[in-house]
Amino acid sequence: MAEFLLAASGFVLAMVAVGLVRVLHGPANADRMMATQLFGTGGIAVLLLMAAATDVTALEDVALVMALLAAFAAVAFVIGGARSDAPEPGAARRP
Amino acid sequence: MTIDFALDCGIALLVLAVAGWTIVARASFAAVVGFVSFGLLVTLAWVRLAAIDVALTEAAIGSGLTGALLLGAAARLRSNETAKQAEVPGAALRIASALLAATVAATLAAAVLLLPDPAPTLAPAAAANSGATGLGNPVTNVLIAFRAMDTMLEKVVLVLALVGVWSLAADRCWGGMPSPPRGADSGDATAFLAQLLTPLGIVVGIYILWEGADHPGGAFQGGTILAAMWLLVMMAGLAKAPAISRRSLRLVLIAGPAVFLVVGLAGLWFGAAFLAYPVDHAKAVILVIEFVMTLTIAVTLALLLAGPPDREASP
Amino acid sequence: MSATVFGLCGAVAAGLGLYGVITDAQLLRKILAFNMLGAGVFLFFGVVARRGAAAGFAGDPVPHALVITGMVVAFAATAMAVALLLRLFTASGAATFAADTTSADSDSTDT
Amino acid sequence: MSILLDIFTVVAVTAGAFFFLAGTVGLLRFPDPLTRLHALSKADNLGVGLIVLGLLPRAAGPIGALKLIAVWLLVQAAGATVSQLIARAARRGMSQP
Repeated sequence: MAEFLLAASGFVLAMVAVGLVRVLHGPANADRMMATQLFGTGGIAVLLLMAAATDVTALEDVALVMALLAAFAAVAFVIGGARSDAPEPGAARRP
Repeated sequence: MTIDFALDCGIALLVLAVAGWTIVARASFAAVVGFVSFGLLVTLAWVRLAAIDVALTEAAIGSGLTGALLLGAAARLRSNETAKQAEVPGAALRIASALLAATVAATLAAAVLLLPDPAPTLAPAAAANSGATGLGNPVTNVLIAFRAMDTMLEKVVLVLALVGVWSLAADRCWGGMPSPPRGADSGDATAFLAQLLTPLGIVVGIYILWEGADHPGGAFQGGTILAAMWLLVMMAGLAKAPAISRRSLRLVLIAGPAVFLVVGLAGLWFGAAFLAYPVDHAKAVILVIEFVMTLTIAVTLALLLAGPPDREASP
Repeated sequence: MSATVFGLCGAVAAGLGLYGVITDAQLLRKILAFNMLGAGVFLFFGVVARRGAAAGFAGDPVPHALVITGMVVAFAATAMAVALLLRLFTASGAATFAADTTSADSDSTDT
Repeated sequence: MSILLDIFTVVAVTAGAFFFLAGTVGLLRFPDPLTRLHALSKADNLGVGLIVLGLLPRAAGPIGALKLIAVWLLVQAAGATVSQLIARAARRGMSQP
C-alpha cells in the first residue's frame, strides 16, 4: 500500500512538473501566477500522499503551511504582476 | 525502495530545472515566480531528507516571504528593467564565470561523495540530553536549549537588520509609516481572501508554535506564518502599517531578545551558567521564551518586508 | 543514497546561483541568485544531517537547527539588500552597478 | 474490512490522480489564460478532494481525519479565491496589449 501511495505522489508530482513548465513559459504574467495555484493543489496532494505512505503525520502540517503560504504568495504575485502590467508611472524618476 | 529513489531523483531534477530557468529568465517577474517555485520544490527535497522542521521553514520563509519581498522590489523597479537589459556582460566574462561556477559545483559534489563514513553525528548527544528540557522535538531542543546562544544572537541580528532597513528612510519620513505593496484595484477579492485566510492562518501559526514542543514546528515557523497573515491584511488594505515610532511596536520588537537576555542573566545569577535554565521548570521557561520570540519574529519579519517608512507620521 | 542525490542537487544549485550572482546585471537578480546559492548550501547541511541519523532520530538535529537559523538570517539579509537597492534606485535611478560608468550624468549624488 | 478500505483508498486516489492528469492536459491544450486557469483550478481541486477522501480511512484517528478535511477546506477556499484574483489579472492583461 505504501508503495502505491508513493507512486501516486510521484505521478501527481510529474503532473505538477509538466504544468509548471507550461505555466512558467507564459507568455502572460497571468499564466505565471498560476504556479502558486499549481503548488497550492498539486504540492498539497504530493505531501498528503507522502505523509500517508511514510506514516509521518507531520507532513500534513507542511501541507497546511504550504497551502497558506501559496495563497499568500499568490496575492503578492497578483499585486506585483498587476503593477508590472500597468502602464509606467512616468519613466524613471530622475533628480 | 526503487520508487523512493526514483522520486528523489525526480524532485532533484525538477529543482535543478527550475533553478536553471530562474537564472536565465529574462523578466524579473518571471524570475521571482521561478524562485518561489524553486523554494516550494526545495521544501519537498527537505521532506525527503526527513527534515520536517526545515521543510516548514523553507516553505514559510525561504519561499513565501522571500518571494513576496523580491516581487515587491521587482514591481517598484519595473520602469528600470527594459532600459538596462542591454547591460549583459560579455561572452568572455560569462564563460569564465560559468567555468568558475562549474568548478565550485564540482568541488561541492566531490565533497558530498567523499563525506566520511560513518558520518559524524551529534544525534546521540541530543537524544541523551533531551530529558533535561522535557521537550520531545530534538530540533527545538537544539534551538532553544543546547544552542540557545545562537538563537538569541539571531534575534539580535533580526532587530539590527530592521534598524538597518529603517535607517534608509528619508529624514522627513523618520518615525513614519512604511507602505508595503498594496493591491490597487483588485479590492474585493483580495480583501475577501484576507478576511478568510487570516483567522485560519493565525490558528495554524499558533498550532505550529504549540506543536513545536514535541513535533516538527516551532517559533520560527509559527512566527513566519503570523507575519505572512499580517502582511496579507496590510496588502489587502484592511489595516495600515504601524508608524515605526510607536512605543508598543518597539517594545514588541525587543521583547524576544530581552526575554532571552533576562533568562540568560538569571541563569548566571542563580544557576550554573549564562542561559542555564532552572532544572525543575525548564519546559515552562522554554515555552515562555518561545511564545515571546514568536511575537517578535512575526512583527520583525513583517516590518522587514514592509521596508523603510516612506510616509510621514500622521499626528 | 537519497541523501547523496540531494547533495549533488544542492551542489549544482549553488553553482547556478553563483553564476547568476556574477553574470546578472540587475542587482535584484543578483540578490535572487544569492538566495539560490544559499539554498544549495543549506541542502548540503541537510545531507550531512541525514547521514548522521542515529539514536532514533531520522537526522542529526544540530545541522537542522543551524539551517533554520540560517534561513531566518538569510531573509533578514535579503530584506536589507532589497532596501538598499530600492534606496539606490530612488537616489540615482539606477538598479545595476554598471550604470555608474554608462550613465554617469544621472547619478551625480553618489560615487 | 481492511481490504475493502484499501480498495476504497486505491480507487479514490487513482481517481484523484486522473483529475490531476486531466487538469494538466487542459493546461497544455487550452488556448488562453482564462481557460487554462479553469482547467487548473477545477480539475486540481477535485483531484485534491478525491485524494483526501481516499486517505481518510488511513488517517490517525478522528483528529487526523479532521486535519485532512481542514487541509482540503483550506485548499478549496484559498484556491477558489486565488483563481478569481488571477482571472482578474489575466483579464486586465488581455485588455491592454
